[in-house]
Amino acid sequence: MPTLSLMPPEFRVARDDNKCIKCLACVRQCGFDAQQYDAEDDRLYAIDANCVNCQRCVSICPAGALTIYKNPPPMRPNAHWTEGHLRNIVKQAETGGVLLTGMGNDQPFPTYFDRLLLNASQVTNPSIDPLREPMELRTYLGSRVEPVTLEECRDKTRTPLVPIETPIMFSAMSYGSISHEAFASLARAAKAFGTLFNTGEGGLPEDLYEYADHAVVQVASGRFGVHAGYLNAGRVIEIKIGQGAKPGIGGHLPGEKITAPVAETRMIPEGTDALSPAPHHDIYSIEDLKQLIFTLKEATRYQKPVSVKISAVHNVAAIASGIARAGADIIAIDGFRGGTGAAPTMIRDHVGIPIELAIAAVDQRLREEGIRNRVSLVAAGGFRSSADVVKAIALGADAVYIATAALIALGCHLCQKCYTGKCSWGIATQDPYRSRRLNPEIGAERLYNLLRGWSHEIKEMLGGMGINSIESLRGNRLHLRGVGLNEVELKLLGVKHAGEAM
Amino acid sequence: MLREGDYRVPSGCAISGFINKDGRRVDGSAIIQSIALMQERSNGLGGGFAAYGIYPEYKDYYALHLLFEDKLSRNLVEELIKDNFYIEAEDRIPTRHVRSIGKAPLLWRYFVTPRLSKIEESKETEADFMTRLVMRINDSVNGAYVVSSGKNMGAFKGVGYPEDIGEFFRLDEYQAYTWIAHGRFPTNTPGWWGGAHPFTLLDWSVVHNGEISSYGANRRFLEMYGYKMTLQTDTEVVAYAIDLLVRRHKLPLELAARVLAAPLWQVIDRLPAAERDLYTRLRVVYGSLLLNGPFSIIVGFSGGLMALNDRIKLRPLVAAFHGATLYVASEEAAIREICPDVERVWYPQGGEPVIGRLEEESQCRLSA
Amino acid sequence: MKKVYARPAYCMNCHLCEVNCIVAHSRSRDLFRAYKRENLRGTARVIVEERLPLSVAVQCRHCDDPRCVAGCISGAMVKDPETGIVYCQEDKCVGCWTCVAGCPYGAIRPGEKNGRPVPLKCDLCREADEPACVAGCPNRALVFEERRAGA
Amino acid sequence: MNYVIIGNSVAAVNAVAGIRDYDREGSITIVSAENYYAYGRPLISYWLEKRVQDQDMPYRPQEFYAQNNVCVLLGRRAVKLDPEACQVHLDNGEKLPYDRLLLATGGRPFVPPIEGLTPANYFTFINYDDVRRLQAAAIPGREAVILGAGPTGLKAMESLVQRGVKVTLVELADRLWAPALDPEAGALVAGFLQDNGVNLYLNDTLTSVYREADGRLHLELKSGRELQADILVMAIGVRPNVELLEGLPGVTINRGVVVGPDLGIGLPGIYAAGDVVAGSPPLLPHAAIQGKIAGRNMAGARETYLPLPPYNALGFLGLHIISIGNSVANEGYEVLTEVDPAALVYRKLVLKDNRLAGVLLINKIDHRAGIYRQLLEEGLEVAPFKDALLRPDFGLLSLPETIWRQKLAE
Repeated sequence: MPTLSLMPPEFRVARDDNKCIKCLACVRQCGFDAQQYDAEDDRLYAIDANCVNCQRCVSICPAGALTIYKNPPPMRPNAHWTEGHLRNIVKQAETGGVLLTGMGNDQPFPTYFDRLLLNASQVTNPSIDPLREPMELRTYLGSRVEPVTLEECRDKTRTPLVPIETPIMFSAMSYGSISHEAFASLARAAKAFGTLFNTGEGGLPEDLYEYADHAVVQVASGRFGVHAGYLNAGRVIEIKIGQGAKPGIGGHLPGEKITAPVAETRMIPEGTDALSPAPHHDIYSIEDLKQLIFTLKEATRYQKPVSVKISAVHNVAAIASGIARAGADIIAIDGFRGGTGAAPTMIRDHVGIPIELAIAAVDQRLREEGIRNRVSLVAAGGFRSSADVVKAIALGADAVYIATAALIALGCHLCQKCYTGKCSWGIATQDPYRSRRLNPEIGAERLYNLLRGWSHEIKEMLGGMGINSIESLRGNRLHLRGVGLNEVELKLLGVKHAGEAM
Repeated sequence: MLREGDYRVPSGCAISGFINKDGRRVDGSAIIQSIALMQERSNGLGGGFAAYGIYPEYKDYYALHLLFEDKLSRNLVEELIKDNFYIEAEDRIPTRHVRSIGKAPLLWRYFVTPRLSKIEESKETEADFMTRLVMRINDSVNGAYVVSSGKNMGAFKGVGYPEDIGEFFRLDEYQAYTWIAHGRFPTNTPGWWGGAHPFTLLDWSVVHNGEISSYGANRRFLEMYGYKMTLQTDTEVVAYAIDLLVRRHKLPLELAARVLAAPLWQVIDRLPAAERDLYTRLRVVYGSLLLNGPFSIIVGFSGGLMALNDRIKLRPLVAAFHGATLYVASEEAAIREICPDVERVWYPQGGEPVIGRLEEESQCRLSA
Repeated sequence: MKKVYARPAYCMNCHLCEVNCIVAHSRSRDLFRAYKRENLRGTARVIVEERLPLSVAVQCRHCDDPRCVAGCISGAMVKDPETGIVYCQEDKCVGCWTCVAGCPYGAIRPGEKNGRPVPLKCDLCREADEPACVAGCPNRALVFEERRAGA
Repeated sequence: MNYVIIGNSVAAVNAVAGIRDYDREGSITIVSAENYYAYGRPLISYWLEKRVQDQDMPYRPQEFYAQNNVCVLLGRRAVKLDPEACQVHLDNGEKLPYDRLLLATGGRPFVPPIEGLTPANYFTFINYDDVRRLQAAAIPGREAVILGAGPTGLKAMESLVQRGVKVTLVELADRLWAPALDPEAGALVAGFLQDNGVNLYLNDTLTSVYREADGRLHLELKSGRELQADILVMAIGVRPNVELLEGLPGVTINRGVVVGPDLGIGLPGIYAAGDVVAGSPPLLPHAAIQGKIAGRNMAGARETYLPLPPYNALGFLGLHIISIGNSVANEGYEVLTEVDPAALVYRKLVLKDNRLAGVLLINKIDHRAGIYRQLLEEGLEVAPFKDALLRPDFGLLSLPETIWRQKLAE
């Protein structure tokens, strides 16, 4: 390390001494040692360079005495040489390492959700008031084999479809990357609301098997925590091929996070790095995927729908078609805004495609091939609101996965330092001093509230469109209009421009 | 100006229909009288009828009712027909001059039977072959439109108030055991003769009052099965959905109705296990065919009639009995207008299909 | 009786229970006045003990046979027969601190208010529906509830 | 059931509460030699220095007696106990029948025979009347000699000093409060007193006293030292009031009355509590606890009093001391200390077989004192956390997890 860093602190912690009561809550709560107390002088002070602007101290301060400011850019950024680039270069000049980051792509690429608008009823058909009329969000996930015959209804060997009471599930976040408390919050909320959470690739802790009925149990390239009991306990099995934040990249959970319980759950030695290879080393082709799908189905006597999760990449439609034909019941597509606990910054910010376009393309392709009913389509990657959910479903998704939004509900302040394991909010950490800040009771309530709020909003939007069931929205792109989109974008999304009639 | 088929047309409407289950055939004056009563629900931009049992002499032939906007389209279509069918008979559909009806397109009918060689060549069932041909005409021949294509039935429709359309098509001269009628109030101009109701496919005919907000979802689902929505009307979607469910996927009409107007989950959840499983499966597999939004429809088919409301009954529908006759209409007055002494009148619940079928004996008699 | 129970699994060592306690037992009931004018810093009646990563708020258990009451030389410390709350009638206290030596939980500290001795101990915020420490605990590490003996 | 309680102090009042825990109906009669409702005896020094007023003296509010349906006979002395007839004879000749009787007669100051000593030239320091008398004499500028530097003498010293009286303490032992303070602690406290202008004569005692012509007292000590004083306070100890029991068959007197585990004295229906009990330290918490248990047992409970080690909190002139158990011990024990003479801090833990045997805390007393006392009483082995005992962050959490979890759940 050079003695002189060219990179001044990004943030500045300002304390209003008129307000500060010196209760030291900030000192005790800062996960990054930015807040300090000098007992001899009875003085509080901040080490700005350590501050990551996670806002924990600001939130906890009973006196409201703290504010965190962003320092002016250290150099002289311009439209081309942005502050981010400058800081990254300096950091790498000092460390020589690969830039790491957490959470989702934060670069100013277009967000198509923000260029899509929804429809509503006026005069010719009534809008429906969800407070007075039933409004149905229940969604079934799995392969919908048609036609329906009276005989097959009695066939018990058929893989059951999985109902969720709202088309929103919690996306994969592994135990190890997030704390047991955060993981348990997701599990509890999923069960309470009647939806699913996703174990991610780190297995399911023994004490949470009571929630397995609401779990999507993931099988990833590291195969951590995968055993027959795990597969059979879950409601859905998901083969993780890719992740939107880091398509084509494996995972690396450092040994510090492999505490004893994490190690036990993952079935690896305590303190060893958990490495997920970039590919599954038994899947080098679509035929191999098919084999794994049917291996998992055999292992669970065809009682569990199998999902395959891929990141949205350029050829996503064809890949999805192949996956559908390989026997998957569900295809989950993770867009380039999808989050992560740790990813190389360059990969996160520059690989993959927007989920809106991916969903539109996949849905269209599967319909053209007449196999859309064979799979459920789950969209993931940066869903910020119920409106995003509604738009994704109108574009063709059956349901969506949310993770970043869920973490924000749990307290995440998007400081993007998940990979340090120091999360001040008790989420992305295995340090018990930090993780116990997240009481799963409260966490589950907050997640439940989020689902409740979003679901209610979805009902309002559906009612406004004059429909009272989510399946009437699925792929119903007539309820979408683009604004400020060019011909190609409109065509890819399969929507008309705002102002065009039905 | 764009017309039906170029963009989506929502519309409000009046519907009426009846079936004599004993097979007794009556002329069109009663149905005209009934639909005329509800003139307020129409705006003169479309009216139409479907009648079953009207061509006993050609009952084994597909009766193609066609409209052409010009000679050229007629030639193109006739060429297509001749390529694929034997034509047993053809004529201009008889009309009479009605002052309020403006310039009518060319209206022709052909009684045809498909060439076996062509069906074999296509490796399709006869019905699929017929369907595809109808779609092809509607889709690819500019200016031509197949108004109806079933056996021993026909649709008569055009721009105008329904009573004027009935007069124009001389419906008093046809004898049918089922009549259904439609008066249209499109919320987009202009009316186009092909765009009027009923909408038909093979034996199916559908009249419809309402607006189906799930149209986009329904349509994209049906497109997976090769249906082409040439008109972009809800009615078209209903007809194709029923065709898919009943003719192609062999569901009983009663269950097809439970797809179009699916019971709420809260109702399904309370059903006995076997039924629950069946209904769940219907909704899960055919969820995209749920007709969501306000509607009441009358579906005519060979030997029967079904009336159906959306599941939360956002549009009017009333049914009544008198003797062997089942009446359904948007308004009770439209029934009492032609049958003042109905024996029983009821308002079917949302999603509860009202189905009338020819009694077995008359079924035999009519098809003999 | 309803008591405050600590749930160490959720105690995040913020010590806000102490802050809320101090404010609730201040004259002004105002955070800034309590600390800056009444100088009540350090007078909380609940003490967060730290054995990091573990921490837990310790406060009076309101014993059935309270030692502090038995040992009180002035009769200031009493157990309310109705509510079961053990509290000190502060104007009777002479500051002998026998109560401090008596408390098996270490939940009483010698303190001072306006020049008079005050044993700093939890009174369950007698006047309020819910003790301030519980109401203000950001992580529900403190709960105010009735637990059956042995439960 | 008919309950009679002889005595009206802390043990008696707690016995009332104990009885009422089990019996809401029975009649309770208290025979009080003093003319006051119960007051905390240790308050007398505070009263004398005017930190406590008359209205704050009562140990329980007046309503206590009415609410508990207690009949109090003030200024009545029990003169004879007739266990055969189950009667108590009062000084007015009345005979009080009882079903259950509690002896809570307490103790009285021990005054040894000293040449020239008459009730007219000395004060005692044990009850309200004592300080009421003393109040008139304790005038600023006067001089007082207190014989005995135990808790009573020290509290008397404090109140007199606060009233502006110049005080000299005379103590027979080699240090102050010898049962609680070891020599080092004694020296520390002695220094503190001397800094506060108190004279202290150790290893010495009074041999004779006489009043001089000017009305002042002339005192001669064993060492030959002669002192002039206006006030003489005798504070060298307390003797249990066991007169009622003397000579009764079946009762064992060993200074106090010997009791069984249920606090019964061996005669049917008769119990004892407080300073009158043999072997019990004359300390208020002990009297209160015994009173409560005796009361409950009188009403039919079967509670056992396990003798409690002594513990005492004593403050004078701003110096606070807590002593628990055998706080003096050194030889043959493991001793942990924290000493800061400049700050007058002396903290000492006495261990025997890895269990706490004594605790002495001077001038740095905090909530941990109670935890130490509990550890000592429970005899919990402290080996696993011995190092933490005197650390500033010692607390409940320093104990084994199962124990603190259980305590927090209580």
